[in-house]
Amino acid sequence: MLEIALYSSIKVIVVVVAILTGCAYATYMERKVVAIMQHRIGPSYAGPWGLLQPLADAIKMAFKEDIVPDNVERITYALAPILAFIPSLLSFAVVPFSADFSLVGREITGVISDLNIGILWIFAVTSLGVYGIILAGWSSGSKYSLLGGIRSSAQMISYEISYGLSIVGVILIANTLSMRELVEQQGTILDWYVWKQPLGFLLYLICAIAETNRAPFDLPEAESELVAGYHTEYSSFRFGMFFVGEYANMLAVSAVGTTLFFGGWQAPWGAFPAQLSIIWFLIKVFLFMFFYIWLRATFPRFRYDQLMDFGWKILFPLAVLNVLVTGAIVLF
Amino acid sequence: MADYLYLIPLLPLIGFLINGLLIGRLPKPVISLVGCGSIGLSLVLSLFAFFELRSLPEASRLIEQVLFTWVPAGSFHVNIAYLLDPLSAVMILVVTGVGFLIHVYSVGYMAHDPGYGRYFAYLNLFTFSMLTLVLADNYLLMFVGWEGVGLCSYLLIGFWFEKQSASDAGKKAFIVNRIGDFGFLLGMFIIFWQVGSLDFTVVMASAPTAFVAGGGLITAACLLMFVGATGKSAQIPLYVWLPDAMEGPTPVSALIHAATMVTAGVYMIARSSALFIMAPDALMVVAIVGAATALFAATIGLVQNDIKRVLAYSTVSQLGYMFLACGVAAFSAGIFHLMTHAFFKALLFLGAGSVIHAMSNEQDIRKMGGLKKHLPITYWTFLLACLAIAGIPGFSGFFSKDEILWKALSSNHGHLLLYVVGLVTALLTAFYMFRLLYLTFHGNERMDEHTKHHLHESPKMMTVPLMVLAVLSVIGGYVGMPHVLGATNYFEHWLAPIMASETGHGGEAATDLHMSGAGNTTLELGLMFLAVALIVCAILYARHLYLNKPEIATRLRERFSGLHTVLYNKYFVDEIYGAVIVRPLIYGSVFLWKVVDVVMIDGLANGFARVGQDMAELFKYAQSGRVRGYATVFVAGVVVLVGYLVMR
Amino acid sequence: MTLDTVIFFISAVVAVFGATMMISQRNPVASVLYMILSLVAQAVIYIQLSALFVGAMLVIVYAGAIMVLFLFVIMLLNLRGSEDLGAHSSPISKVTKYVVSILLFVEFVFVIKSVIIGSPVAGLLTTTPPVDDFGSVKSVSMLLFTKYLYPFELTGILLLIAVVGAVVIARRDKADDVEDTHSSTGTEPAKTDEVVTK
Amino acid sequence: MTVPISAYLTLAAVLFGIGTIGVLMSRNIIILFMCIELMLNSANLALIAFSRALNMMDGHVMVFLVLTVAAAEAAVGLAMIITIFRNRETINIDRYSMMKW
Repeated sequence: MLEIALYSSIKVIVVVVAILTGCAYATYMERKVVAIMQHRIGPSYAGPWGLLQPLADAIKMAFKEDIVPDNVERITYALAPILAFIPSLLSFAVVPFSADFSLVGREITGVISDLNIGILWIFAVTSLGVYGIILAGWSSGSKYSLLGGIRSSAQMISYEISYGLSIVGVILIANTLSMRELVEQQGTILDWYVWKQPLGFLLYLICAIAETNRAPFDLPEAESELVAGYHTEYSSFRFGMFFVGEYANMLAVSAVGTTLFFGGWQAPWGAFPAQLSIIWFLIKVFLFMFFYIWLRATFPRFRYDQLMDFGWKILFPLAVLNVLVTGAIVLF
Repeated sequence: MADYLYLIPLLPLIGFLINGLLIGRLPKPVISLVGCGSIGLSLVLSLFAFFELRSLPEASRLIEQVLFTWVPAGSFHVNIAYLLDPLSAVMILVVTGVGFLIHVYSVGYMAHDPGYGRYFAYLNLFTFSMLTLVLADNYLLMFVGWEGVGLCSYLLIGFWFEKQSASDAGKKAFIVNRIGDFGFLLGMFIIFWQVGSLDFTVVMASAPTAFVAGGGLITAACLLMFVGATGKSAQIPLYVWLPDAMEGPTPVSALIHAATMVTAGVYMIARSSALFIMAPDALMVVAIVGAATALFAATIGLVQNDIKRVLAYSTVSQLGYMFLACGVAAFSAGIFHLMTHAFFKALLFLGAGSVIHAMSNEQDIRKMGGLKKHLPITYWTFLLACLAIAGIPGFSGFFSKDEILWKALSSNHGHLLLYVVGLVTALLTAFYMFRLLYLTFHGNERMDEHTKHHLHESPKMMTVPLMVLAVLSVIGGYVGMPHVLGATNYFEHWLAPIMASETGHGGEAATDLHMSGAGNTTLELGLMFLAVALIVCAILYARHLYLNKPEIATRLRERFSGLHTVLYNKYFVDEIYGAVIVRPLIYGSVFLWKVVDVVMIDGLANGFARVGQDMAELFKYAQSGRVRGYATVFVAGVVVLVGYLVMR
Repeated sequence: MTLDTVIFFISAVVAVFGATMMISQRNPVASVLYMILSLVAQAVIYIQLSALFVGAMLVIVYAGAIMVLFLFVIMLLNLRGSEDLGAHSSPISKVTKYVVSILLFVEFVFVIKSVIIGSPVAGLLTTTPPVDDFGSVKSVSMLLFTKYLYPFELTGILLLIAVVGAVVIARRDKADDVEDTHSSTGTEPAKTDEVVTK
Repeated sequence: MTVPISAYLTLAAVLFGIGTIGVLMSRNIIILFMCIELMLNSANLALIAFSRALNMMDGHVMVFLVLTVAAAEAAVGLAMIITIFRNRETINIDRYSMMKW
């Protein structure tokens, strides 16, 4: 009992540290990739090729003065960044990173907790993620923030439905809610569910971007309209938590997308040493992240009514259609 | 066999539905076609039915067609069923035949009336009701038709409802008829109570066993039904509506108040002859009332100046004749007179209508005169009708009237007094009819220049029916020539199977005389000649008074001014009714209204409402509109409920 | 104290704490947050009772959707708990309300004490292990689509009606809009005056 | 399992009581609404507990249906609140007394 708790704790710590590092370097990656796409150089002073830039940012944020405006709801204001950050970490609890492998004589499972309702867990947790943004926007006592918060809540409610429906197709085919089983079912590149659920994948991708408030769906923080949206009034470490939370969210949806549609840690051809299978997971997540950044560098932002129309009038019917067709195929 | 029977009443109903539902949307030719066509088809079918019935052996001349069960309530079982027997065959022929002619006449007469479609709709509905009445095979269905004609007469009398007098007359007709209907209903109840059925065949067959002949019950039933008949057929004391009913369009008067509807009472009594024959007292009442009405109305008719009013009282008088016939158990004579009267009275009314039409709606005969040369067709047909109604030999009225007079004297129920009254009435009839004729068509032209200028013979549409009716008026009587003249009384023979006679056996009515032998024949012939001679004298006297020496008439009027006033004002009957019945009724109603209704009933109702209002005022504070207050009460309720379940 | 007891105790306390705080807050946003806290605690209890699927649904539907909707409305109406709701209730009605509520609670406890404890049900929870597949998506769904198909379809219809109803209720009529703009343009000067005088 | 069912039921009763008090005492219609949701949830908790005790899944289905109804109720209720707020500029339920006489 104690042993299990111990190993689980170690695993959790390792995963959390890895995610935090990943987030940090995701920011670096974003800056670099966008810079290159825009024919700039990007961060290059701190360390070789600017590799220490994230560390420098972290130090800067940690030591800046924490400004709390007068008319904020203090408790909520303080709570919001944490609420924005934690759910994304929690969703990693059921994401399988690698195949089960043995290390120094111990069997190690490649997932923190293999819930048999893993996907539901992810949804439950990510649905809570919206509170961070909403509360931040609300408690700041600033109209820009409030607008960002309202936008965020409406956007979340609108896209959450399509988001949920988009993966129902996969679940119908896979006949399981366990993330681990899902990965195991996608042995080779031919088994990846992206081929069986192309529409589902497309919907998932779009909704995931919307759920994480990334461009072109970044209306809650639209700089040109709302200054910085829900985190206008945040600074210093609290702002940092939003910042990290956003990237953690990106990583989470990328990891989930990888697991659902691209076979997770499975190598494209199948057979691969279990200890190294995590590499494939990382590669796939990296590609997802790259795609995210690429989109940001490419697309302009939606207008708000376009966003709502798109979500309700295109994505939602398509998602329902996808579920219906898939269900019919599975049934007959 | 004759399964088209139901079509005879149905066709006018269809016509009514078409004209009635599409009021104001059909062009006039279509309305005329539908209105006349439906009756015309009915007439054709009636003729078919008549001949089919005639082809049957005498004993089985009865066609019954049950359409469906109308009232199946326990032992009370009423069908919608039509019955064709010799009596109803005669009636449908009269109704559809005369009705058709009047419809055609109306096309011309009403041509410029704005209510053309409504008029024909009512007319068709009326014909439907009348046909239902005469074809019904039970009292209840007959009553439906009975009420139907009452309704239609109300609608048609008040056709020009924008005229106060017309709508008043309509109401009067309706209300007076109601009184009679009430009697009819009660009579019907007694019959059902005793016999257990309302079917004519059943009632007639079982009447001798169900009732004690001459007993109080049958007398009561017959008298009550006779009350109904007096209402519908305008006998004393319920005749008052008929003269007023002349407010309707003239063809309506002809159709309803001369030819068909008013005969319903006679028909009903003839139909119930088996019952009446068992109630001699009731028969006597019928005869007396009939004779009295005949004389009474004739006297009023002597002095009236309105052309239609004269005819109206003449109708009342002639109806009295028919009842007289029924009252002396000469039912077929009554029906015979009904038929001939339908012909010549319709002709008279239509002729009057033609005159009124020509005179630009002038009805006062004092302002007419000399119309003979302007309206030749109308004049000649009118003259034929007058001869017929006066009872000049060779014309239809002679045969029927003579038969009634003879029966009044010779029948078991007859009496010398009845005969004398009948004879006097006949004289009076001849007198006032020719007074009317002379004043209208002969002598000086007393109308104003404007009217004179517009005088014109009526269009073909109107004169053709007149001529047809004139022919019928002349020859209609030959179907019922008396034996004494050496002919066969086809009519009596035809009706004999269903007319009850004294002995209770059909077919012997013709020889049902308590006097027999050659002396009897001599007497009959003698009386006939006496009547004719007197009638001719009356006519000549009328000619003398109103054509040759009008001043004598004026002098007579002045000498007997008191009598004249009484007669001219119709014996003040309307006023007496007003004082004796209507006024107390109004006072009583006002009492009920002001005291019982307003103070007591309304007070009670308002009191309840007041109590409710006060209570509401008290409890409205519970309806605070505060959701939390409601919720508290709700939760308290839950507490009590759970508490009850726990403590139980 | 077993682990179960500890988990239950903590969750129960958190749930009751959240609920209590929820009703005692003036600021509706804080209320919503405490409500979510209470809900999450309840979800933990669900999962402790092997109701995994329903527990997840509780979080997704309530915390993820309904409460977001509440927050959305609060933000849309911009309610900061600053509106003076006043103290209109009389002390009597206040006391009545407390008494009624507490009576209800007492009755419930009484029912639990007198009916549940001592009945065969009381021991079942602690003695019988959950059957296989208890609370899984599959087993719940099997019931949902077989035995409870008609209620399920009915709730579907209910949802549809609710959606339509909500749209109809909350929609502003176009005619109203026109009227609004008219009236607002009409009254705007007065409003600014008011502001100025304030 | 060592926790008896009565504990779960008591917890449900407590939550229900709190919800009742909230409904009766709260003047803020939004909080009032949430209290109703809380009461629904306490019933759900009891259902789940009985389900587990009796090893029958029917309670779970009931909870599922209750969730649906709650969602519908919230949607319509909030729409009404928005509409009323537009007209009355208040969320004080005591001022929503236009249904009275």
